[in-house]
Amino acid sequence: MTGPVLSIRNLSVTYRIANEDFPAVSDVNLDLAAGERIGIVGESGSGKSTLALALMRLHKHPARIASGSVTIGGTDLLSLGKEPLRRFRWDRVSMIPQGAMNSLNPVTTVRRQMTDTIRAHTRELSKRDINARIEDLLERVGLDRGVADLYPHELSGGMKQRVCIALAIVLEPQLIIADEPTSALDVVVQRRVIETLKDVQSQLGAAMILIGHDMGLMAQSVDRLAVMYAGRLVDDAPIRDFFHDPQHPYSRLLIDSLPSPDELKPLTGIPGMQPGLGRLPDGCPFHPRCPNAAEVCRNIDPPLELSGPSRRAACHMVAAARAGRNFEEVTG
Amino acid sequence: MTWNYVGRRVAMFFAVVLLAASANFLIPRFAPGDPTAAVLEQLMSRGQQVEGAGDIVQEYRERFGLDDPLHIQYFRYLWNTLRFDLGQSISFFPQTVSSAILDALPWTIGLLLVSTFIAFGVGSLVGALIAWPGAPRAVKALVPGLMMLSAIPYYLLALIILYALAFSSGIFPLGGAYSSYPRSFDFETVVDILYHACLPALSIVLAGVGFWALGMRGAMIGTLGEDYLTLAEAKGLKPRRIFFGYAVRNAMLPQVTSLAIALGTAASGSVLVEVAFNYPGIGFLLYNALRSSDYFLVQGIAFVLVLTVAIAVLILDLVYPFLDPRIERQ
Amino acid sequence: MSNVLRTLRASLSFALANPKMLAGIAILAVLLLFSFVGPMFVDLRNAEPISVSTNQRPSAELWLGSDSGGRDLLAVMIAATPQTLRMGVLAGALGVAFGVFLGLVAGYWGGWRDRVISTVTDTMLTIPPLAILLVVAASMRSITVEIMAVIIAALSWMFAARIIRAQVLSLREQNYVKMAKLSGMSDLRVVLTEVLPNIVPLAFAAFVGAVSGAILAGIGLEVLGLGPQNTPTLGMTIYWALLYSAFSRGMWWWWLPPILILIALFISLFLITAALDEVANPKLRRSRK
Amino acid sequence: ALSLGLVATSALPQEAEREDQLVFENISQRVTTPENYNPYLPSTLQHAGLQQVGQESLFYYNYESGELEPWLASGYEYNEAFDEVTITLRPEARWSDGEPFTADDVVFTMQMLKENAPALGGNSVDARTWIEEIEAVDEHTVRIQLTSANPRYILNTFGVRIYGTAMIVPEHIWSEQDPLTFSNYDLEAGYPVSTSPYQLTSSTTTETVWTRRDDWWASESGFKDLPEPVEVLFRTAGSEERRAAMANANELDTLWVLGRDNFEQVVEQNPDITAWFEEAPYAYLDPCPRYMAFNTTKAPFDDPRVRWAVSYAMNRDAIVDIAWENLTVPAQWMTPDYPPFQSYMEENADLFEQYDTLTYDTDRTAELMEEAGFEMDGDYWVDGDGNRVTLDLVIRQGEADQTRMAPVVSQLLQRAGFDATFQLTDIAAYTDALNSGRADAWLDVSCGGVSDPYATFELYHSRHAAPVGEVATGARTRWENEQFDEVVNQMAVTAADDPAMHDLFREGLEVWLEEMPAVPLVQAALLTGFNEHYWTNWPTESNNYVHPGHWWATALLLVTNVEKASAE
Amino acid sequence: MSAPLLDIDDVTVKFGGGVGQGPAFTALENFTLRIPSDEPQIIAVAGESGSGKSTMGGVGLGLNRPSAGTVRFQGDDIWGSGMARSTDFRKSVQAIFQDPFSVFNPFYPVERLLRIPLRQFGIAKGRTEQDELIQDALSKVGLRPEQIIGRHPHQLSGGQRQRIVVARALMLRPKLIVADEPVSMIDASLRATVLENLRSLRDDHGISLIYITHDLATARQVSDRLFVLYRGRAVEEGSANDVIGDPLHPYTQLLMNSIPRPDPDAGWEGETQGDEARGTLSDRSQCVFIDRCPHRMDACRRAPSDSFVQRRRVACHLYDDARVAT
Ligand SMILES: Nc1ncnc2c1ncn2[C@@H]1O[C@H](COP(=O)(O)OP(=O)(O)OP(=O)(O)O)[C@@H](O)[C@H]1O
Ligand SMILES: Nc1ncnc2c1ncn2[C@@H]1O[C@H](COP(=O)(O)OP(=O)(O)OP(=O)(O)O)[C@@H](O)[C@H]1O
Ligand SMILES: [Mg+2]
Ligand SMILES: [Mg+2]
Repeated sequence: MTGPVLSIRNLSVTYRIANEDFPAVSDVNLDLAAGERIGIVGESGSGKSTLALALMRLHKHPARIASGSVTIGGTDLLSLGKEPLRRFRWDRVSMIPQGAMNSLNPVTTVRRQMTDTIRAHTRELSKRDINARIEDLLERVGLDRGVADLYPHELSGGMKQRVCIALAIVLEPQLIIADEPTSALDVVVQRRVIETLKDVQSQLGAAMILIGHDMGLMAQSVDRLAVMYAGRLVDDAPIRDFFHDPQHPYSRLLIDSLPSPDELKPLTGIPGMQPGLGRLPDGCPFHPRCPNAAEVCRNIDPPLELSGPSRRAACHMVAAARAGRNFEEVTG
Repeated sequence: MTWNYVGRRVAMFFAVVLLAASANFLIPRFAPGDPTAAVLEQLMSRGQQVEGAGDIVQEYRERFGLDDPLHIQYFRYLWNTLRFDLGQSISFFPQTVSSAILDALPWTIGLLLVSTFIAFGVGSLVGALIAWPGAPRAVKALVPGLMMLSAIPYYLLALIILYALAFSSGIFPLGGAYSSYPRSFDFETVVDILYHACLPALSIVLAGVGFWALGMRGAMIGTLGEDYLTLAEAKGLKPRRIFFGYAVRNAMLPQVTSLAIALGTAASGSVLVEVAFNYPGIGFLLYNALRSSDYFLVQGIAFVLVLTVAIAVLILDLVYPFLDPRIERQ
Repeated sequence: MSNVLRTLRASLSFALANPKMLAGIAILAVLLLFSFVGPMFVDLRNAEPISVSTNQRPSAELWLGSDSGGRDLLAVMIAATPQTLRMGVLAGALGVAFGVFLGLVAGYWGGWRDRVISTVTDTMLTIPPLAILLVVAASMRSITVEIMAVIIAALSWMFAARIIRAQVLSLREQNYVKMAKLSGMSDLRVVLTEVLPNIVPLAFAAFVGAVSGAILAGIGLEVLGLGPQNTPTLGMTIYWALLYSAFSRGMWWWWLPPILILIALFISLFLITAALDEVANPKLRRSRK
Repeated sequence: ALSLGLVATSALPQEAEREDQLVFENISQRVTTPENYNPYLPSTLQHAGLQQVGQESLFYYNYESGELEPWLASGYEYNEAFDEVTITLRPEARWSDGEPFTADDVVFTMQMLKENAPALGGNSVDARTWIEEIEAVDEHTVRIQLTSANPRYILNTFGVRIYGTAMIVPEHIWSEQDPLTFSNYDLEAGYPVSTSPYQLTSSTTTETVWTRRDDWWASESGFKDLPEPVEVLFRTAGSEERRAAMANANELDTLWVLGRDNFEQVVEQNPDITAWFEEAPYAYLDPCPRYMAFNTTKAPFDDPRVRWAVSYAMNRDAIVDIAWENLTVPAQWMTPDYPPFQSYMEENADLFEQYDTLTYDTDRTAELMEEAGFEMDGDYWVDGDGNRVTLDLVIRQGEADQTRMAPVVSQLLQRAGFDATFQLTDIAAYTDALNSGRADAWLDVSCGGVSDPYATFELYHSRHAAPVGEVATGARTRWENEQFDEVVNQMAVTAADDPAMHDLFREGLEVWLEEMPAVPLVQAALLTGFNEHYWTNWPTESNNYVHPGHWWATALLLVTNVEKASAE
Repeated sequence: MSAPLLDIDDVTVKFGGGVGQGPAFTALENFTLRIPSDEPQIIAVAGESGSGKSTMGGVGLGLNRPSAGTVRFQGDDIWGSGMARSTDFRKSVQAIFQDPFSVFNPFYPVERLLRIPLRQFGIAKGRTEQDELIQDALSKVGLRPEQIIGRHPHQLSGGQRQRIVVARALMLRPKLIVADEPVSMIDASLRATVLENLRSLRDDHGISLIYITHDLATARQVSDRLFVLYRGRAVEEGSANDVIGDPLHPYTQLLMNSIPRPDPDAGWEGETQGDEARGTLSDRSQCVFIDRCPHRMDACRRAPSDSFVQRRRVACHLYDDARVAT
């Protein structure tokens, strides 16, 4: 097996507000292998979308990649010039946007938009080839070929989302980034769409990043789950390990707070609020809400470190436990 | 496009026309003064001693049906209007109102429509570029200039242009639509007509460009945040394609709606521009008709103006669904 | 979220921090100062005809020279600027008040009222305003600044009505409006205390826009000789200048100052409207870096 | 319509060279009736060529010589009682279609007018009023039986007394038409058919073109030489700026009124531009002095003292200076300063000393107002009840001189304590305000006599008066005075050259001045010009073969007299 | 027995259908809901987007006027008697809206939301009296008054705002609160806290609650009874625990199967079935679920009437027999 499809090193993205840079993504490291599905969860505002956009260099002013590197399929994304970047996008990495409702150009047909995309990257295909490809793709995502000649507003939310999926795989990319692809859909439709997405992704053998905050959805869809908190990656574990043995205290509380439709259990929340951009406390950003925060947590920001077989966590307590030291030693 | 939609627009069209026609009929009738007396006065002031002026006035009042009760006049007017018989001009008797209007209309349409569309096109493009992050810096430098222009009304601009480009420098003619009435339709005549149309068109275009540019800029800024633009960029489309096919195409929609209203305003603005440039169009005709209190002509012109604008609005409304396929939903 | 950020205070402080607003207000202030302080130095009676010798170029005594009617043009400018503004403000206020009223009724109460008002508004919008203005103005026997304001307002309320209606339609669906109803407030009070304050920035922007629209229409009438003949206004000054062919006689000091003042006025009002638009419509703010 | 026009005119002969074209300025903003050449429809625009080169008159009254020059007619003769007149026509006159011009045409025309009064306008009313009977004595002699004695009938009706005249139309064309709807416009058919040397060849809203007919009867018979211009154009020019520029560019050969400043600048740039006088005041006097009139039935202007007070408030020099740029002089009375009136005015100098219409004296105003029972309250006169004396001058917009006078007059009134304003109104509102009696006061033109004072006097005859609300005519002051009426009645039957006129004049004038129903303001000088670049021998003070009104029917005399400049 | 607190009886709500507006849209159809006076309850109303949940809430609040059917409050027909606008009714029925942002008029300080009803309902006239009540209510929801009073809404966090709304409901002591998706915009971490607050309203203050949501998991945790709406019709109604634990109506079943369980080993059970609904339904004479139902049969061409099975009400022809039996 060759190296990872995606490799993020020390990536930081900042927003410039009133002449000051606020980090929305800090020092993220992540690798992704071909065919792998990773989920990224986190509270609203934790930087998930910012990270996703940065992975395609689609972030807009006032966002700026402050440092780090992103390599996709061996290409260093950040060093690409304008035109190479344009060609690179979608060819290697595509995305399924957060709001499929608004991501299709409302005034042209599905066919036009798909043709557009193909034409922007290859001039060789004939019109007939392109049409055949479009219809084939639509069928692959479970849509009628007739959908090609409809306008976005003539489609239901689920159909639009499927069109977006078809669009995402039109150039058979190595990496697909899906930012909350189903958050606007109801559960019945959501299930169908996610299953379609999983299907086409595994057929292509592409790597996939699925962003969201629905833990149930993640549990059913990904191989690995990463948690973002205040712009950092704080937890990264294979999906079963994550649910059965959450290491980071935030992950633990998150799982505890999930209501289940299948049983009655008391509701428990995570007390406190996520810190706002630029108002990060010293030390571990989670320590004000952490039930077992110690002195060290107040002063030192824990790095994301290996904490088990193929899993990482950013927590002093986890690190201490792994180092075989006990709680007192750390605080002492 | 649903029939319901078409039906509603067409009904609206007739409502506008009927309303306009009625207002048209009533307003001049509340004006003091008697059009026939006015004609006589014109003669008398030229020095003709008219005996029995009252008789002549009466004679003409009868001829034009001005003595009938108001409602009879109203229905007759509506009926005639329906048949596109706008009656006879009093001051240009025996020329009919329709023929007087037909003489003037081509000039106005030529001048106004062309320059409004030029202003619309250029303004929208410039506005779109101003808002477009990838546009050259030089374009952004236009903003203050455009703002100034859009703040200055047509006719003040017309006066300044007239002074600068025609009066003091003599580069352009001082007014009129041609040097000598076109006797044949050859190349020279066409050039002459275009030459005469330059300044009035320039003042309409200049004043309009700023307005359209600013409107388009607002619409573009609204569009820029849309998800489909981000996706278009993500798809690796060429910037030009994103600009025209995605951003401009969508930002244009509200502009097209204002075009309808702008045509109405432009029709009004034309009065002043035409008067300033002595341009033999509808606006100039209206001005003269008002001056000579020619009821029927004033009515006819106002009616034709409203009708033209109403037709333009109707066309825009009917074309709009093709520009914006979402519209049929409402 | 952006909704919440829009308190009046925030708007105001934003507006005042807005360079467009500042520039607009500065120009307006200069013009007003000119017309308020002016009378202390210049005898406004010289704005009447046959007061000074005719056709004088600008000089130490007559800073802006005199016209062919023997008016001191500096005095005319000082007297005319507030008259023109007064007409605009009056017409703008009347038009916007009427437009806001109709917009509120149509937007908040909806139903048949909305259908009637919207239809009439749309209809009126397509009618070429100046054509009607000309007909109406030509039918009036004696035109004063006030009458002109009323005529112009009668033909310009539609713009305000449309904007306000659209805004009210969306405000009506805001939960705080429902909350107010649930708090036992009557519809009228809901409109006055919950809806109205939130359309103030918009109405104000519409008002400033209407003022400049009214001045524009007014000048149009005046230049065609349908203005208030006995009052010195900027438009009438241009009318007289045209009548005496000041252009070809090279009397630039006659026609240029009113045009420049008007342009300054229009630019100032435009800047203020643009700034207010940014307050009322946060989308526009985004483009400013 | 543009394209239609092009098709219709594309078959025309090639345009003449500029040096063969005589370009008149059309004094109207446009050719209002480009498809109507019926001279008797009140709406017809006469001065876009129709009355200048499109027709000929029986006589032309020459202001300079005071003579009635025969043209289509060779002479006329009244009977003793002035109630019958015989006109002899030139036998050689011919219509443009070759038919002879005969007495039958004259009879037909006048009968048509008489029968269709008042629909055919002022001429028809005139015909109905004066013609008892008209007959062709022989092919070239017409006899008209008048309804009552009228020694001025020929001058008034056939002599271009002011502006226009009764034009004879061809019976063989018109007898088959309804004169009320006949447009007399058909270029293919050669309409309008006339006796004149020019044929209409193009007519649009901005320009009419008349082309010379080389078979003109007068040149063939040797009565006149063929005029030199091959084409005569009447072109609308627009704003004063534009007209000045066109004059500079020699695009116009005659010019409508220019402001003095403008005129002087034009002359400076184009020395070929001339006027009647070489020096200021350049202009030839218009026969219609400008005045201010009152509705004399409305208080307080029903009081002659108040009317005189207003007259004393008029600083006529200021009006001359500001509204007329010093091109004219104050008017002592309502007649133009023409030679025939000189003796009348001189003989009555004593009267004018007593009733001084030229004096500006606000003290006299104050005296008279106090005498009339008013007092000063602040800056304004108030009556016994404390009401201000207000005065709303109605002004006809579009007449530049009146529009220019309005602010001056109202300002003068303000300074004298009258709360005066003015309203610029369009012609209909103006006419209506005056005719109906709604107006307090207004500025107007006094177009009366040009060779004797009768027509001026006649304007104030009480038969023109009517109660407010009904239509008044004449000067519309609604002034009534029996003694004055008597004078007018006698003048009507007295020939212009009868010495009795002088006594009648003095008697009437004294009554008039005492009552002052209207306030004379200024003589009217219309600064029109000619361009010698292409055409010379324009009338001037030293070459005064005719007066210079190029928009009048007398302009045919200009056209037949101008000479090509390049020929020199 | 006293009259029910709220009695929504066979109510239908239609929108549009005016002149030139096209056919009317049925947002809620033949809906019946009764809340007893003596026993406070939390009633959940669930269903997909556009199924008529908010419309139903509006009916309960007296904001939406039914096109057919009656709404009685403590026995009085609120529309028939004009009660819908009376202060009495307003005082008794309050709302907590979906998002805690738009309930505050950005123009005013936040405590206005608390002060206005006190004045309008005549609960406290004097300013000091009002202040006392307000401070009391705020501290009940764990807010310190000085953090709140005089602030404008944008100066507060979502959680704080949400709690002010709850405080308002507490302070007014209504008999019924309609909470329209009160937690849909809130993160999982805060969600539990707010729901706990709501539950304590019933337990500690005896206030009944209509809890509108599309989240069946939370509905199960907090509510006593559940209505499942589909295209304006209540397709299933019963004890929340029963309905969610053992759904009867094919739609409810589909819904339950589709919910992704937060457990990687659980898997998504059952078949994915039936495509999503497209467009609006014009023919309401048949079963509204007909186009997606896996058990579609001929009888479904008629609208089903309610069957009563296992202490609940189901509108489905599958249970026609049960109806006969009952
Ligand atoms: N244009 C911007 N200017 C300034 N700050 C921004 C901007 N866009 C996002 N942010 C801030 O950056 C942080 C991360 O935002 P981001 O959209 O990445 O969050 P997210 O995890 O995707 O949230 P959600 O779950 O709501 O989509 C937030 O604090 C947000 O307020
Ligand atoms: N005022 C209205 N006019 C017209 N249609 C309306 C109106 N209010 C609601 N509707 C329609 O009625 C249907 C039900 O709306 P409702 O708001 O009750 O749904 P909901 O179940 O609350 O949905 P959501 O979960 O999206 O809030 C929707 O299709 C909606 O479009
Ligand atoms: Mg996001
Ligand atoms: Mg809802």
